[in-house]
Amino acid sequence: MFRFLPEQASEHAAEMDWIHHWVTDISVFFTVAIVGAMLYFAVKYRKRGGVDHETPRIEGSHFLELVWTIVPTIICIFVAWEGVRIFKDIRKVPADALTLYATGSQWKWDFEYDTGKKTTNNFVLPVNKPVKIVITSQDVLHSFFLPSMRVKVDAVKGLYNYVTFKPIKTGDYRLFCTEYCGKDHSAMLGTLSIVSENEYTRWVNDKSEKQTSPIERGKLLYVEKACKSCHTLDGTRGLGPSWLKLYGKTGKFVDGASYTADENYLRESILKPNVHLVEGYSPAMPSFEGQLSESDLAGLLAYIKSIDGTGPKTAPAATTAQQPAVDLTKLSPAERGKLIYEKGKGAGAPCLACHSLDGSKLVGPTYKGLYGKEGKWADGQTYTATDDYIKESILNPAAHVAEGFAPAMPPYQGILNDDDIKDVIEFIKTVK
Amino acid sequence: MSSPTSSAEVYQGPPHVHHMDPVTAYGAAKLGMWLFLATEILLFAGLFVAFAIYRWMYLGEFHDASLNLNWKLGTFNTIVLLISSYFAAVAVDAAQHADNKKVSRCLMITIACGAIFLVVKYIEYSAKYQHGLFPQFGGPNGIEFERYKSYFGLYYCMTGLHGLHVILGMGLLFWALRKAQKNRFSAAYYTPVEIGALYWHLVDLIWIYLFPLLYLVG
Amino acid sequence: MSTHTAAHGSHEGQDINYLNHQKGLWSWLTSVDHKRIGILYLLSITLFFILGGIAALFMRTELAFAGPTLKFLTPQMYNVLFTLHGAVMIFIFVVPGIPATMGNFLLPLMIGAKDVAFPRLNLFSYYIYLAGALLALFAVFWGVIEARSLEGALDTGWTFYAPYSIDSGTSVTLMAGAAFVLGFSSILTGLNFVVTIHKLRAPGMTWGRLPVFVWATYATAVIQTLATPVIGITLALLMMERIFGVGIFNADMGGDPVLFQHFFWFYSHPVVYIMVLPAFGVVAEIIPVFSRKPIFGYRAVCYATLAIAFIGFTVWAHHMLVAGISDTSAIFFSIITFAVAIPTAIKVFNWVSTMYRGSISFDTPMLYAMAFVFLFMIAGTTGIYLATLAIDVFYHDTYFVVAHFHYTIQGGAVIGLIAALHFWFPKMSGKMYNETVAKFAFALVFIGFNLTFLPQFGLGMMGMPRRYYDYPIEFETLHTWSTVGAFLNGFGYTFALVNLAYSALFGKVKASSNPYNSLSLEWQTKSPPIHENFEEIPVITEWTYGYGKPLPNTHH
Amino acid sequence: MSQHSSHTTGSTHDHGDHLECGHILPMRVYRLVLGALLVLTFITVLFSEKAGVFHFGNGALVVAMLVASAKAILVALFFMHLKYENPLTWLYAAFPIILIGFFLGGIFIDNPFRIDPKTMQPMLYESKTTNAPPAGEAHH
Repeated sequence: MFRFLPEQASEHAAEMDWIHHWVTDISVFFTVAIVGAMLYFAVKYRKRGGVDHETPRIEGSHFLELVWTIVPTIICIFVAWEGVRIFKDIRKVPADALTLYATGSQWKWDFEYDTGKKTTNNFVLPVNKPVKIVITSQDVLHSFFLPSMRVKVDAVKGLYNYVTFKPIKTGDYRLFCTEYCGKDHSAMLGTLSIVSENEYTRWVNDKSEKQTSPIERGKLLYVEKACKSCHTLDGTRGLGPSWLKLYGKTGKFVDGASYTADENYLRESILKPNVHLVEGYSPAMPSFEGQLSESDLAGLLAYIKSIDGTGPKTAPAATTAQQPAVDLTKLSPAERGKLIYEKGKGAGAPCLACHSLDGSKLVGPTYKGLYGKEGKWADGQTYTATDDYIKESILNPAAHVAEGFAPAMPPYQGILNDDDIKDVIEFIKTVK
Repeated sequence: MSSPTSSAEVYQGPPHVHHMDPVTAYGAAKLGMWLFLATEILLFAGLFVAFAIYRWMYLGEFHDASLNLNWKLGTFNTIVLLISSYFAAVAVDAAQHADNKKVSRCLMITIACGAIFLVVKYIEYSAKYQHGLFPQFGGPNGIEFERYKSYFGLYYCMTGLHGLHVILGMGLLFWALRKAQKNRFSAAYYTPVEIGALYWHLVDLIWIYLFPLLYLVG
Repeated sequence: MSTHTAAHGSHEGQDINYLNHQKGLWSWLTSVDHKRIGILYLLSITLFFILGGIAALFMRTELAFAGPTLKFLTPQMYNVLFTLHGAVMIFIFVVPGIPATMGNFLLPLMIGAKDVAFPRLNLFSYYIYLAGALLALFAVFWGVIEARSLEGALDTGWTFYAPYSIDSGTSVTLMAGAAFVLGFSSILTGLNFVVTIHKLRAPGMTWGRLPVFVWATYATAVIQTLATPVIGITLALLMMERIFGVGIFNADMGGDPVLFQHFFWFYSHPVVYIMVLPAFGVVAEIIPVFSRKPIFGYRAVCYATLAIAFIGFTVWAHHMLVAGISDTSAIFFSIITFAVAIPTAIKVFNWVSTMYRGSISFDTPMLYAMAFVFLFMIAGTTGIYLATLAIDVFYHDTYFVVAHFHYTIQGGAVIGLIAALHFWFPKMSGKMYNETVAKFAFALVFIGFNLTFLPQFGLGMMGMPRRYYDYPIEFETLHTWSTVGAFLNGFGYTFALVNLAYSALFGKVKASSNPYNSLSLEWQTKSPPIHENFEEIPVITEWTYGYGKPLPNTHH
Repeated sequence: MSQHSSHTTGSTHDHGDHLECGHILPMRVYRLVLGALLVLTFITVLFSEKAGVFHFGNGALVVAMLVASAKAILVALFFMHLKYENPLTWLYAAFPIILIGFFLGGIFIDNPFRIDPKTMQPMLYESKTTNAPPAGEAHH
């Protein structure tokens, strides 16, 4: 009864769930038995006709009391024992375990691999290989929780804790922070992607971001973080101000105050975009707080400075450079959709800029459970997210805007062809 | 069904003026005081436990840190407190013999000892202050302070809290002293002296442990 | 004979009782009468119960749907809300809860004393409590004023975990001070009760004859006296940490943040028993009266109470099983924790078997008592999950804990308090409440409560972490249900309280001195009792639970 | 139950503590105790690491605590008359000590048994460990 636990994606999950389900069944049994007895007595011995009937002065029964002292004791000992036994298994670190370091800080998880590969919030592990994650914190308490892996431990400043497990299924799994850590505690989410051995090796050895100069790095981020979907480089007005000659430019905020686009201003508008809004723009930009490291920021600033009209005016070729060298035809439609979602296509920004997979609300609606979902448009009409609906909102998003969202999405008319859109829809269907 | 009979019989004894007779009142007051002492001990328990575990963790730092303390002053203060405690006990004895004069004499000495203790403590604190071994109001603290881990944090919390209790104890004894000067105490009634003395002995007890921990073994 | 006593009470001096023997607000604020002090506590905690409840409803509304639900409510404000909900409900409402209200009112009546051992100290501890509560409110206002927004009030969670509580810019120092003061009041009350029970029992009121509620209050009082100082020093150190940076919990100075949790839970686990043991006592008083049967296994129940209180001191770190403590201690504390389950189980079995072959009437107090048994079964069994090391690794800090905790504290302490209020209402006010409204309110509370927290077990199983302002979409349905339940629950409490308040003030139906034909001592005096409780100190010759037709082979 | 009637409280005979009254000791006792306390203080200083003449290294702690406890017991038994108190007072005098025992025990099975996951060896609480930068950077 009550089997709600998330899928068992680690080796020890099954064992752990076994004791969990055992306790569930025994608990249900006793609750039903005792409450049942209570209700039975209540009905059978109820006072009839407002007159008390004679009751025996039973003061107790040593036998019964012995029974219900001993039986729970035996059950408790068994459960405690099993709990400890399984806990010990969970904590045992295999010799061949792959080690990585996770550092919590308000409000993000930084990961570092033996290869020196660094990532934030989203990290990747090979399937069927035991792993040990050494966890600490830079500031307050955090807690590292991978529900599907059945592991959790607090991240404590000045102290190193660890979790160890062996993933047995590929796929994307949630990472939560479960120890309250301040304002954005509930936004301190991440994703663990379990992938095949070679995919992992390719990923973990790809240190592209380490060798690049700040400007190149900024260039990459401009695409990866999808700045390009809102900020043009040629001065044309996107959803946000163009970056052309942006640095050092002066202007007005909506509140009338004037600003100069110096480093601090840019830094703030990347991390806390909606604190000061530039006149004539809607507060559509998501905060990048926690998603960009210091060097990332430096790179972006350097890149923005470099857009002084002398450099390349179109989006850098980085986009295509990012495309993985795989034969698209070999991939399933959903996989191709995933690629478009992640990398974008041609001049089109990747969808991930505005649409999350984990249900969190970005600029646009999340893809999680989107397909077939019913909702309201800003104009009050209701819709169902069918193929046609999704296709329309990709090609001509302005037509109908879902309630609670800004009309921020650029049209993909002429960027994605029908096949691409089918792929994307296939991909969306897989995100449940 | 049976009928309630608990209050059936009626108490025949003397009518009650207070809600307790003197004997019960005395016992109650003393039990209450012992319970209160128990809470005081547990209040300090936290500090002792913290000291224990951090001393285990940072033996070196704690040892070096304790070298900054003047063990001579510490010993002097210990002796002062022991003597004060002695006179507190004698005061109770005097009260039991209804000798109010002697009670007030003893209590005065006890309070005086308490005052001496505080003065010495002040001297020690100011010496630490000279060496920058004090926490910064609103932090961050000086290197000197932080070098010894939480030793000086604990030192100030423990001795500070103890000092606070010395002051409270002096107040309590002063209250008893006033009563003694008004010849309130007799073999039948001397609760305030006894209560005050009990509290003062606790202050002494705690110092008995603080002294070696902080000054001698570190 | 009881009828005689009752009649006796109801005729002469009907109009002179503790409520009206002195008139005017001042006579109330300065009264050292344990009954009046109990009422003062009752009014104060009710006020804060309402405040905490409102905070909870705002939280539930925000959580009703994924994404920001209330436009004005920022994540930081949400953090403040759940912190205030916790701090107010725990420190200002539940901990004084039953002991300070029902305990104060009933203890001397039940043991046949004129008052508690130290009446003036009793009044003093009420004013300390009031000071602490006001200081807490001031802390909130101060934070709000400083930050020009609700975001500035306390945001650490009621647990004050370091290092966040050291860094937080909100009014932590003041709030810690408030909790410290409140703790002091708790200590003095507990101390007072322990001495009262030892020294002031009426002639013949042996330990073997005491009502279970007195045993429970005794155990509670011991915990209040001996556990509270530890939270005192913990909060004091936290304040020192914030003011002077003494570095005891500060990792930068080699302090160990986990040690703070040890300190905190060394008090805050026993405190759970401060909340729930008196409720056990209440249930053990109500079930026998409405079943016309003695409490089953009196001794077992009493000793189980003491056992729980004692073991409660030794299990604190099961709140920290994944907090980074050594595996050794995690294993140790997990195993010890199961020791609490056994006496608790004994109690439940005894309550239920008390009803066997009884003559059961379903007055509102009995309904609450039976609800208590059901809710506490769930609370207890889910406690087993959390005590089991391997399972706790998954459940720690998820909604499962939130639900378990609320089944224990709301389903236990609060339902117990409401049951007690209804049960002893005639004694306290001398009136009867409106039974129909009371039953309706009960239904709302019961349904609402379960609808609120059963879904949260589901959320916990799905891995929903606690203290989240927003959550991924898959958790939405259960959250919505939970919110609906919360509002039902709120309405239920409103009905119950309004009903009692109205009946107390404007009720027409006078209560006889012993409307339920109870045997325990407080019912043998007038309703409401006179200032001195009893005309003469009673002499006890019988066990409190001598209900039913004696069997040939009964002891006592 | 009539024999109870002469008492205002039932407590005194219910759990066998004799009738409450003060305990008068001869002055000599107090003087002796004070003497003993001063001697013990002298001893503990003698055995201490920095002031003392005998050195045991870590044994000093043990000696110091033993002596302190001896002093504490003297104060409690005679100055505080615990020796002549009823079992109840003994209980509430002992309870906090027991609790401190639990408290210390609970914490000393934690920190000393923690292991450093980087080495899987017992955790070393050196300044460098505790002030070390988070694993991420510390690691290379």
